[in-house]
Amino acid sequence: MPIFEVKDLRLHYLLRYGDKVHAVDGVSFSIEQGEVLGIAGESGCGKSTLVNGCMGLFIPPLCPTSGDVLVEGESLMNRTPKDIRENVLARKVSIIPQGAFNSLNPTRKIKNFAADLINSHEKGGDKKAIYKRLHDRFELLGMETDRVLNSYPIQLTAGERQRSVIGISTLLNPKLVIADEPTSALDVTTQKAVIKMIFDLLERKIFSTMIFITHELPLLRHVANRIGVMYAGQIVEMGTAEQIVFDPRHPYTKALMSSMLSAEPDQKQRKPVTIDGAPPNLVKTIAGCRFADRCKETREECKICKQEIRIVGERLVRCQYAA
Amino acid sequence: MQHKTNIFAAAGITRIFGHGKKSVKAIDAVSFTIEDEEIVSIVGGSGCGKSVLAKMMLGLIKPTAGEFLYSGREIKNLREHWREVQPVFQDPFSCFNQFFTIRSQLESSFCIFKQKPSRREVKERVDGALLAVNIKPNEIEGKYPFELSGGQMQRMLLARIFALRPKVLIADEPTSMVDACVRANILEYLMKLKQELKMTIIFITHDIGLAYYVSDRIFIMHKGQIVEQGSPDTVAFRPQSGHTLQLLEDIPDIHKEWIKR
Amino acid sequence: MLKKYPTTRYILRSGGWYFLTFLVAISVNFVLPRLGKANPVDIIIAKHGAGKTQHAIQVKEEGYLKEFGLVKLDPDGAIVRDADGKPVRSSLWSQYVSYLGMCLRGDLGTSFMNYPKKVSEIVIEAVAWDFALQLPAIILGWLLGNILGALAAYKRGVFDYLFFPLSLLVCSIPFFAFGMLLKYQFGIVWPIFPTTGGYASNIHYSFSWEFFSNASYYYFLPFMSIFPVLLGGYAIGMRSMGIYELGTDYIRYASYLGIKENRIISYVFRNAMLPQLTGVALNLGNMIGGALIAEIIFSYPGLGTTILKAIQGQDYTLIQGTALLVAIMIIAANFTVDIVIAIFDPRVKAGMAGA
Amino acid sequence: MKLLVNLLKLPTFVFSVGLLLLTIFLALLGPFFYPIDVISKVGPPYMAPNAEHLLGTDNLGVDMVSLLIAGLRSSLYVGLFAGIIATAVGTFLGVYAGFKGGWIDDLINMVTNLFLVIPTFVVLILISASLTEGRSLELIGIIIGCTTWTWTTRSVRAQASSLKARDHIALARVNGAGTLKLAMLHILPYLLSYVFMVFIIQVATGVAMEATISMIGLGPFDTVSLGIILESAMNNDALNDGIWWAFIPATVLLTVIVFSLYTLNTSMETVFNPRLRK
Repeated sequence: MPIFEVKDLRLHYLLRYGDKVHAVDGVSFSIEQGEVLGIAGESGCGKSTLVNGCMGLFIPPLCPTSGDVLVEGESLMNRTPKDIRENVLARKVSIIPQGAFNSLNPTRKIKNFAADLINSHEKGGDKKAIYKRLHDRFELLGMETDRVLNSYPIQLTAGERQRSVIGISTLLNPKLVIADEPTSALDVTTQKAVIKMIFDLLERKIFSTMIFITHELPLLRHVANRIGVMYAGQIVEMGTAEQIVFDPRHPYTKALMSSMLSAEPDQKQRKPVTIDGAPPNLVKTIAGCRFADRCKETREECKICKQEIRIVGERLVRCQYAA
Repeated sequence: MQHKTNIFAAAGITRIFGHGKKSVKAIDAVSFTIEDEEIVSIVGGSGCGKSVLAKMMLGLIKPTAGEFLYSGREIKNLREHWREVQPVFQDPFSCFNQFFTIRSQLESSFCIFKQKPSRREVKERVDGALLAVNIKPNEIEGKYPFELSGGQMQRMLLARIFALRPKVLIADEPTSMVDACVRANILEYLMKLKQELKMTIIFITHDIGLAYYVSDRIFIMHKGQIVEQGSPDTVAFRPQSGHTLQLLEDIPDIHKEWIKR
Repeated sequence: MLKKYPTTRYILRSGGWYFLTFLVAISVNFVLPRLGKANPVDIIIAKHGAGKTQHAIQVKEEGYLKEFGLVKLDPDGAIVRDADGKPVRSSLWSQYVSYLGMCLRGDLGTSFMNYPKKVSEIVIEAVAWDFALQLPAIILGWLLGNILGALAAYKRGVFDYLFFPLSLLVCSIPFFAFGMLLKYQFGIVWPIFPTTGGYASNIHYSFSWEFFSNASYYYFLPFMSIFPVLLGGYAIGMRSMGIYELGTDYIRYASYLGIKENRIISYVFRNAMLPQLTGVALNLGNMIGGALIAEIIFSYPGLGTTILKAIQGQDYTLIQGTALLVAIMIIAANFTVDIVIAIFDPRVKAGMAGA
Repeated sequence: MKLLVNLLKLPTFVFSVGLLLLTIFLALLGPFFYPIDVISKVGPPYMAPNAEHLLGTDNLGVDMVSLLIAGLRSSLYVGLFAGIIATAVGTFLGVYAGFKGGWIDDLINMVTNLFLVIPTFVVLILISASLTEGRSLELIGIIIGCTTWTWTTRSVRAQASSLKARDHIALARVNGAGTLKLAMLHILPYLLSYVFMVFIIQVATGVAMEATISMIGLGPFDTVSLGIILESAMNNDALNDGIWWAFIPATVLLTVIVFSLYTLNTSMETVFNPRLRK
């Protein structure tokens, strides 16, 4: 039985005058224990909305239209915010937020902020025991634990704050961790150090299953077992990392892969492909394929008939002409 | 080959911020020369001093030690300097004033010249520049900056350079805030500027892949020092300095082993 | 030595700064009344001098001139006289220096109206009453206002919909107008509370329980005319700060982690409270000004009533004395707020350690 | 333009503008509908309100309604006058300090903090006490304006210095714009909405401060203002004799002005602030 499952999830934002933005429109996937699913896509494709959905956080103006989200078979839909907060958040599903380096309370020491998390989910526990537990966990993060635990966020470097957030988010050994662009603002060297630390936590079984969200496909190649490419609120292609990176089938994934530039001998000759235009406005419902007007291989039918996800070359593709 | 004039010449320049115990050496005894009509990339992690160097080339900050010359002489009069050296900034959204239309801001860029060209010529040059970044002039007619997307805004910054036609362009991380698929466009325009308008371009970035594709020479910077200089192939495939090697290894390249699992 | 204790260094530095402000306050106090052409003593003499013999007036005038330090004195204190016996006026600068000396020694000169009484005596007594009225009103108003403001920011719903316009209305009524309404409603239409004075005339000033119970009976209306307006002001400030804090990344992260609701409210309260503290210090001056006037409605024996009598009686030394006292009260309040911020706000402390 | 449309959708904005316009309408056009006569006595002192004189008479027997309208006019006038001075001085110093930076910024900051600590109220007493001759409305307005600019300077400076770091200033500078052009075209438009909100608060403070000084007898000479009405009500013990029309209408008017200005400010804050901070 998969540890985490999303069944045909539809989410929309309620705007002021009754129109709805269907930010997530029929997303389905399931993750097994110990698997890392990568989600890639341009800015504005609905990644962050999907994150709120996966955590059961349906705070207005975001509301679910239909579909289901299951953690270990237990649905997160239509449950009271209190119930979600006590039983799901940080214990079953936890998040490493985007821009993690300013997500720490500036007026509280790291140890107190972490202790708040523990006290919110577990009864009692004296200060000493909690500090010991924090100390052991922060030892794994490769930092001077005592200095970090006793300092304010303002006294730490961006890298240290990033690691502390990862430490806090995974404190209660959640079943699933969602990392929302955890390294986008860091430079290459720090990025590699943070990813190495995440692998280390995975190996020590602090947490086993992860959804890793970023717009850089090469990073996902090394981090994720399977990758789902999202465009305008839908998954357009879903397959193993090798399939997506080395043998993309959906025109959008192909364009994404070929617009990557890396220091390789034949790079000079291989002109990078560009995608003009911008993602469609999601207020109006779109009949045909949402990528039709930007796609290089677009045909008449693309604009008319609805594109269903189908199996092509052992992976899921949402394009009827994909070979 | 006709003798190339030196656009920038730096001899042992240093820049220190702060004083006493708190001082930080942003640029540490750096020497280099940049000739005419070439694209030079400056690559390095955050905090390596590349943006400080960019500001120095624009004349916004002076070195605390050493000699920094622009075509043979110190940068004295900023207005004159900016007639030949123009920047492109990193964040397209905060680059334009939200209260004026795009076109009026592009046209007001011509105030930098001693005598501003005639209105008709300014309009022509701006229209020509817009076409160069394949945006049809009527697309942005009467439009305000907040009505355009990030990619379009970045192209506006480049259109401004196509219109002004300076001798040197300092592009400070023009691609970092833009999605991957538009990134390649930006690089194309840089190369177009060099080929068609014989412009010298300084391209600042942290992504060595982009630098390899677009530049004639690459400087690798680490903690305020230039640790490696050379053609893209030597820097990418036969690096001498350990830092360059480290930089190359840290990039998640799809073909190479990145982190042992 | 100071490097190790950043907080003490910060407090000393701001202490020095406030002392400088205190000196400027004294100088402003000295310069402003002299802006007008008429010299204060001439006005007084013209007013009190009517109907007395020429000689008596002259003696009195010289007494005042000496009192005011307006005339040159030779070493043994006699007035230096010029050719035709008129006292030689001392230069403005020496007046200023003598005034400065007097203030630093705490001697604010003698009041004109009640002549033999020293200004400092009148003022000290009035300040005692003021502490009793102002301090609790400000502290209670601040605490309750912030709590209600934080709740309004967090709950938003019906509580905020009702509470916000009400507190906006209350805080836009000037103190004394609110005092008038209260006096009229609870003093005259329903005569529950006494409306004038600080205590019943038949009870004399003593520290007995009987005096206190009576005084608190008189105390209620002036207090109620200041307290709600302060509360409304602080609540609005805290509400907008609270709403701002709720939008920050760390609050969103805390809610993602499922941290308890009242713990998150305490985060909002704590982080919004510190800028609120600076807010308090900033407009303390205007608030105390307004509150003093509210005393006049109830002729509560505080500084406000003293100032009114001084102005009506053209009693310059008393006006200067009370104005200086109000300035000192506010400078002291700002200084205490600075210390509290230095101790409680890690961001400031970290900033200091770095500075 | 677009902003105005957003504003008009806000009920609080429409309510506060309506209330404000009502008071201004009453003040400016009052005399056309109701004969204003603040000199001649129309009845015995403190005559109860009757059909002819809706709010009776004051301690001298002058018609209260005309007193109120005249008082409203002068109070608004002083408030506006003080507001303009305080905002103008504050904005100029704020933008100059925020934009120039360096030691000028520290100097202006020091002076502002100094005046901020010394209470406006004390300065007012000292100045008014020494000006025994005609304290005209303009003079009172100037005094209030010159003592309340500190708050504006401090908040405008914070906004201006945060703007200085934005790229569009660097781009404008590289376009060859001089300091004046930079301040006028690139800093001020961003601050305009903020300065207007500060102006509203300053006008409200001006009106309230005028009433406060008049209460202690230092108000404008030989003219009527809401503060003067309240002062005469207090001095003639109108409260004890239950003459409500001597002070309640004046208090209501005073509160309405300040309340409508404060609501206007808060309603605009929801629309303007997030945009400015973007």
